[in-house]
Amino acid sequence: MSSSVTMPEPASFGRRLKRFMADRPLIPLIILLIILVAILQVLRPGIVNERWIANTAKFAIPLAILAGCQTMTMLTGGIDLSVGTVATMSAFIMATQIVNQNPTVAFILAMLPAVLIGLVNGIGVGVFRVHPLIMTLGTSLIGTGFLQVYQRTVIASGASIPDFLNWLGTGLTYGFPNALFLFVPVAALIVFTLNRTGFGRLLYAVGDNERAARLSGVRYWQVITALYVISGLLAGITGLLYIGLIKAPSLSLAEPLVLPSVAAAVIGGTSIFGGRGGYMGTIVGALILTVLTTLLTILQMPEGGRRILFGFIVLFVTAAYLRIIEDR
Amino acid sequence: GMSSAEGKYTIGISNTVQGNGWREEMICAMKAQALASGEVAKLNIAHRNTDAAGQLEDIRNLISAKVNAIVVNPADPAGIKAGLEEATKAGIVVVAVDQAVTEPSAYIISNNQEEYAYLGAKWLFKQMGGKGEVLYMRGAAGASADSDRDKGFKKALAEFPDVKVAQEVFTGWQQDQGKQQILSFLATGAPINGIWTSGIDNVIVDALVEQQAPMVPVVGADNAGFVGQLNSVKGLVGAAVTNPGSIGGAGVTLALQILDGKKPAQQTVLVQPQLWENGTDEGKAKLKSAADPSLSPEWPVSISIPDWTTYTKDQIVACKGPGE
Amino acid sequence: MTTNPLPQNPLLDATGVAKNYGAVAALRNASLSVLPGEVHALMGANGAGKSTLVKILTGAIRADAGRILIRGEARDVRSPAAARRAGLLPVYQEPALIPDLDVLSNLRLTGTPVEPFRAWVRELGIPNLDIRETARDIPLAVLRVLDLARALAVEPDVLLLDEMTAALPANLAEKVLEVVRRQGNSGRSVIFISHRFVEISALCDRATVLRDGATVGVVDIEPGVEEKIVEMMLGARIEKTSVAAARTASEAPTVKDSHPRLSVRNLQLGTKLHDVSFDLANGEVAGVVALEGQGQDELFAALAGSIRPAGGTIAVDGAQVRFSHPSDAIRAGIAYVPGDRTEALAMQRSVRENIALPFSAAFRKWGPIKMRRERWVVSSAVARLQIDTRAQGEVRRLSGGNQQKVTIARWIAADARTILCFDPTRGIDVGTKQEIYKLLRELAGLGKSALFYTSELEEVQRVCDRVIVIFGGRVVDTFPVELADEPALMRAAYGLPRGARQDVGILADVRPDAEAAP
Amino acid sequence: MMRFLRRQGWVAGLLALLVFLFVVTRLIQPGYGSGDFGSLARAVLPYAFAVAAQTIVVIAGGIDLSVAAMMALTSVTAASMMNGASEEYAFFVVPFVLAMGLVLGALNGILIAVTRVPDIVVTLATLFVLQGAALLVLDAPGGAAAEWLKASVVGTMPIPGLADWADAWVPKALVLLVVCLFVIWIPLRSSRLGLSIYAIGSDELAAFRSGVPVARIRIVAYALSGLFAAFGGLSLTISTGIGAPIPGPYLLASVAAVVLGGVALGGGKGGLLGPIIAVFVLRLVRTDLTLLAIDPNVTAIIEGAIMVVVVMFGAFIIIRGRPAGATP
Ligand SMILES: Nc1ncnc2c1ncn2[C@@H]1O[C@H](COP(=O)(O)OP(=O)(O)OP(=O)(O)O)[C@@H](O)[C@H]1O
Ligand SMILES: Nc1ncnc2c1ncn2[C@@H]1O[C@H](COP(=O)(O)OP(=O)(O)OP(=O)(O)O)[C@@H](O)[C@H]1O
Ligand SMILES: [Mg+2]
Ligand SMILES: [Mg+2]
Repeated sequence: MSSSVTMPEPASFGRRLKRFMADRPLIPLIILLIILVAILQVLRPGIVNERWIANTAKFAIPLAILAGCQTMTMLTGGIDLSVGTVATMSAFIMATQIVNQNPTVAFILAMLPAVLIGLVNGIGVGVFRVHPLIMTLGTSLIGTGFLQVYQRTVIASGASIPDFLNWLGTGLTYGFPNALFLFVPVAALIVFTLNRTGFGRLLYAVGDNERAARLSGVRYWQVITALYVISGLLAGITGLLYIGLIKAPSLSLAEPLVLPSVAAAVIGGTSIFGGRGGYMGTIVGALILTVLTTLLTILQMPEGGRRILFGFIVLFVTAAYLRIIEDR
Repeated sequence: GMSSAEGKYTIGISNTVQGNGWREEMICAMKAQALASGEVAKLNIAHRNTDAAGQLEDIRNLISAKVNAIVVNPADPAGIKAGLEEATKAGIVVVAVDQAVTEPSAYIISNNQEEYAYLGAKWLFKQMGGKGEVLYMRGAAGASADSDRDKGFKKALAEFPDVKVAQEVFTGWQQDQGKQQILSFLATGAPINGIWTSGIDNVIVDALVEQQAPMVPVVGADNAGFVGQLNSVKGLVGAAVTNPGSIGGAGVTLALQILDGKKPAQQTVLVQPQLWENGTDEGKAKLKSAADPSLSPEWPVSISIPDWTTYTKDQIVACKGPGE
Repeated sequence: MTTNPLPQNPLLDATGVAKNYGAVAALRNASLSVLPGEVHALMGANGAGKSTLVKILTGAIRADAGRILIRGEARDVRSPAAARRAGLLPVYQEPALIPDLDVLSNLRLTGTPVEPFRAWVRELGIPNLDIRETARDIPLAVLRVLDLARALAVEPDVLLLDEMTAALPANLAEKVLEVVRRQGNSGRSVIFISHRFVEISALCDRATVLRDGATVGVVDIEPGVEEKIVEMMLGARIEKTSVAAARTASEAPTVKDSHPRLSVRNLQLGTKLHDVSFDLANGEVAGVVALEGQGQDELFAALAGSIRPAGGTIAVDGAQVRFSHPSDAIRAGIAYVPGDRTEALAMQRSVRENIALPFSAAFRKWGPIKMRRERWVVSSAVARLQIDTRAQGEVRRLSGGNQQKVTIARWIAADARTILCFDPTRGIDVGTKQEIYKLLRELAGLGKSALFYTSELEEVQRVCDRVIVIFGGRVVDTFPVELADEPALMRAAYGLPRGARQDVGILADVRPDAEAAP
Repeated sequence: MMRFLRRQGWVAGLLALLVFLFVVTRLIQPGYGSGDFGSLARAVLPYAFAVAAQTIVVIAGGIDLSVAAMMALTSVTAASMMNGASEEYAFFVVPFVLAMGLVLGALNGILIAVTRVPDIVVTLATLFVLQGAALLVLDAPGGAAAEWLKASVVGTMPIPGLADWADAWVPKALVLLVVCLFVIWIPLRSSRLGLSIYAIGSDELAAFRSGVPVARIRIVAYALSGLFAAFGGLSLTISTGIGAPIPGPYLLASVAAVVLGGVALGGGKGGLLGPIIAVFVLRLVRTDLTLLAIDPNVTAIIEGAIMVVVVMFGAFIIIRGRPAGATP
């Protein structure tokens, strides 16, 4: 406190700008994305072309859907670390079952573990109140174990990627990745759910103050169980999309996406403590991370240096973003 | 213990990477060989993702379990020395597969990683006409197999002064990372004349095809997916360097030989890699015969090693050990 | 004070204090000057900025502008720790003990001497505190007292009490007033925030009145000054309504149904409730009167479906019900407004979402929301309770009183037939209180019913039709409001039979088993 | 007594479980003796330090995702410094590496305090940074450890006045663990600093208002976490004789053991003893699975299930044991 009496000065241009951005948190994120793309273009002139954009989208989409699982669970103060395992399981089961099953049956078999793990997560978190970090970590371990046991029964029959998933994962239509046919409806659905449906409301309310939600008649376990089942389903679908993109079923296919999916949601402004955030930011967050990965791949430097840079950039981006949206 | 009284052995296995096709094949080869030999009563397998300290724990647990022999794929050649020494002291036969270990009492039957890289890189640089830009796609940063391969690669590079590394990236031996990296690289439009991979190979060819990029020579491992591509993808010139996961089966065989009193002449047996290229007729024939579309694309096709493994393909694919 | 004509130097002198939260100006131009040995009231309607000023004076938040002098010197109070060193000790509106530490550890944490603390606790009317008890397990009212005792134990020059008495039952509140008065007499200063005029006039020497973040005047407390203060506090907002009139007006249309709305029989719950029975009719507001911790919390929680009773029955409209979750109670048209608003609100969400929350609760309501209808329902509830919606984007930015209104507005919007209000006027300014009384009477006029627990006895007469007195987990008496003057209520609350002639001093130690020893 | 049971019941239960497991182990392998117990103690060492590092920040209301990366960095630093150096040089290396852990840990805390980014995000970023730094120190496993250091965890500790058979059950590794952890922890726990750590984890606002310098205490908590992680890194170097730049499985293990040990992930509750016992339990389970020659893929399922079931059980008894009349 200064010892002279000052009145708060009228809002300067900088303050007004900040407030403008604080009210529209997507804008600073998009600006940041553009800056990253510009840096890329400067480092490798000509890289930002139609093909590159399509490729970036292809990799950002699975990440963005998994980050959608994180966004929704984080809104309730949770987290879903099992998405990597679930996606891997669906992908692996699809690729191995398609060999001697009809596609519908294979699809159902592939989504079964996704729903099941989601259900177990939901019951553990919602009914038994196990911390989501532990619960989803545990189910992901269990899932991995089952997948390995399963794997041994299908070594003989081999694996193949259904044409449809191939088309979805890597195909282009007028230069646009076909994955958008899946992503746009999914994203629209998530955004709509979060903003305009009772269920979305409850996610925010439960994450903000569970007791208050309870006193308003909300049954916590119902919300949480539904949430984790949905999260599992989304992760399962992502797995199918991802196997179409990578085309090599392995037992750790989608594991590397787990930490980035959390990071994408956080960069996108979703609070890890629940109650605050949204999906649009997460989508931009996923794009930022994907571009960043490309940027670091292109840079000529030792791997250690790349990781250090990656860490600092993630920290810087999140910090800068929080500064902007927290108007104080 | 009981089982050796019946002339049967208990063999312990320690492995520290889980969920990767090569290692899964190695484990299956160990089981199949143990079964095929008829000499093993029980396998005691410690198979999980961990580091050298975790492997020490596993080895000591195997010592507590009083196994007759331990076959180990070391997380690090030097890091588990103490555990192996304790095992030898406890009268347990120790065989390291895939990589050497520094413990002198241990037997080693290993793929030669340095040679693996050297062989492929040399072939690649020759294909490139001894000059141009190569994309160097390594394995996991900080893994000892990766640094061994780096030595081999650098050795070949020194022999071809006009070959330049356009870009060096670590795939982490992960398909998705490799694919994203190659796509990013292709998008830069920078010209390359060849690609060397540390076994993340089929996604690279996929990317070239998808992007309709000009085909350049690609070196990979003998993974089923890649071998299939070498036979079928139009315009692809490439070579698969063998890196058999079935070395695990060979390790079991060696351990049983030692237990039966037939010690090998040398402490170390190196399995030399072979190179199958689709540029020559001879190579093509080898690739054709090796190809096995029924295997998972991540599994190496060399599912057996002559003289060292006796199981059938059905046995390794069934992946069942004694008593299962 | 009046006997000393010499102008004294103020101990604490703040001028021109301003604080903005984004677009909301919590304080615009507040000033406050406290003399040594003075008990100084800080008054203002809900949201006037009282708590904000206390937080600034004690370094819990930083002001945007202003000057603060302590003993004539400009001091930069950057943190509560610094304030403590400067001799300023606050008891904030929310409890400040660490919930997971026991009381002793809490004392060690703040470097508070234990023996003086124990002495103060005893003096404040809690004879047998176990200081190894974890703070989380201690009832709110006791926590507030411990907070005060902890502040007193370090003998601060200026004690700042933010609605200290709001959550206290009458007996504890009385002790607090007693102690604060002595504090002033011994030459220390106290800044005292309360919405209860009785306390202000009994205790304070002067009052500073805030309105909309600015100091609008300082007055000496003397008989009859209340009217003036109310005028200053509310500005143009003042509106005098006779609640009593409203009640008599609404009494007429009340129809006596064959079934009572709510009928509780032999309710049993552990050691907390024994054999509780009563009825609540349609169109009735029944007051519950009890000292702290007599089982009223559990009674309300059981009726709201928050906890399951061990025995007894509850019937709604004549049909027996079993609530296993608040949603069951809500489906039966019973809504619960908890005393602690942080229990009821999603603080980071908007006013609208908070009010509309019950609409989405049931599984079949998880689908798309009819936005236009929702907006209409919510805004009419907001208008009805006159909620100040300047900071409606996030409920946590509202002042305490406005938050409390949101918790009630929710059930008005949802059109609940029965409302269980647990001390809803705790920490609410006079204007708002009037509105709430009026609202409850209006609801009763519409045939709805309410169960109303209050810690302020005079409210009983203003709102209730009937009084249910609970003591030691039992209903000890029920009587019509006409007989419920304050002495009668007080006697009843202490478990004394109606009409008994004993003179129960408020300060008398009447713990039920304290005098059991021969 | 009731209060003791309420507060320490979980730890007591864990201890009982541990004893039970020892009995089971003896049944499976009648020859299981003091030597094997020594092996167990050595296996526990790095996990125990990782868990201690995690426990202290979790009590302070945070989480540290960089624990394993910190161990890797300190381990490679120690190993590369001791490589080719004299035995005495290690006397300098040990304090140096510990100080390094302390400083880097404090840096975590400072970043959290300065950027106001949630701890989970900051430590995710520093996870990458520390990993990168470890790769810069050693790009492949290597280095060495002084012989006297290696000897310090091998064998048993002759304790005067104790019979030889009893001595055999006191492995040096256990003594080292107890000394390093509890010499720091016990005085800390009852000090004002320790109370402050509990306070900021329990209710940050209330702590601040009680005059606790919240930012400073948080930095101290992370610094201590860094110190324990450095102990962990050193123990890795000591037991393997090398340093490996790729972090081991200590992050997830530490979080799991913290929760199993009865420390609430929200902060403010629990102690160090529970998590350490939990580590012993988890390691002993591993031993038993190996002794039983269980299919390795099934062990993943079992370990995941134990984690989930124990925590669910804990939640269950808490729900059941809630005294009648308490508002949930
Ligand atoms: N953290 C915050 N963010 C935004 N606005 C705030 C915040 N805290 C307080 N305000 C606003 O500042 C104003 C003053 O609030 P304050 O809590 O000081 O009121 P008060 O006089 O103590 O009211 P009450 O009697 O209801 O407790 C209110 O309009 C409130 O909405
Ligand atoms: N989403 C909403 N937003 C605002 N008000 C709502 C909403 N949903 C319901 N309401 C209000 O709640 C009250 C009852 O709503 P509605 O008619 O939807 O209930 P209902 O389906 O008939 O329920 P029930 O049959 O269980 O009583 C009405 O006052 C209505 O205006
Ligand atoms: Mg206030
Ligand atoms: Mg209807």
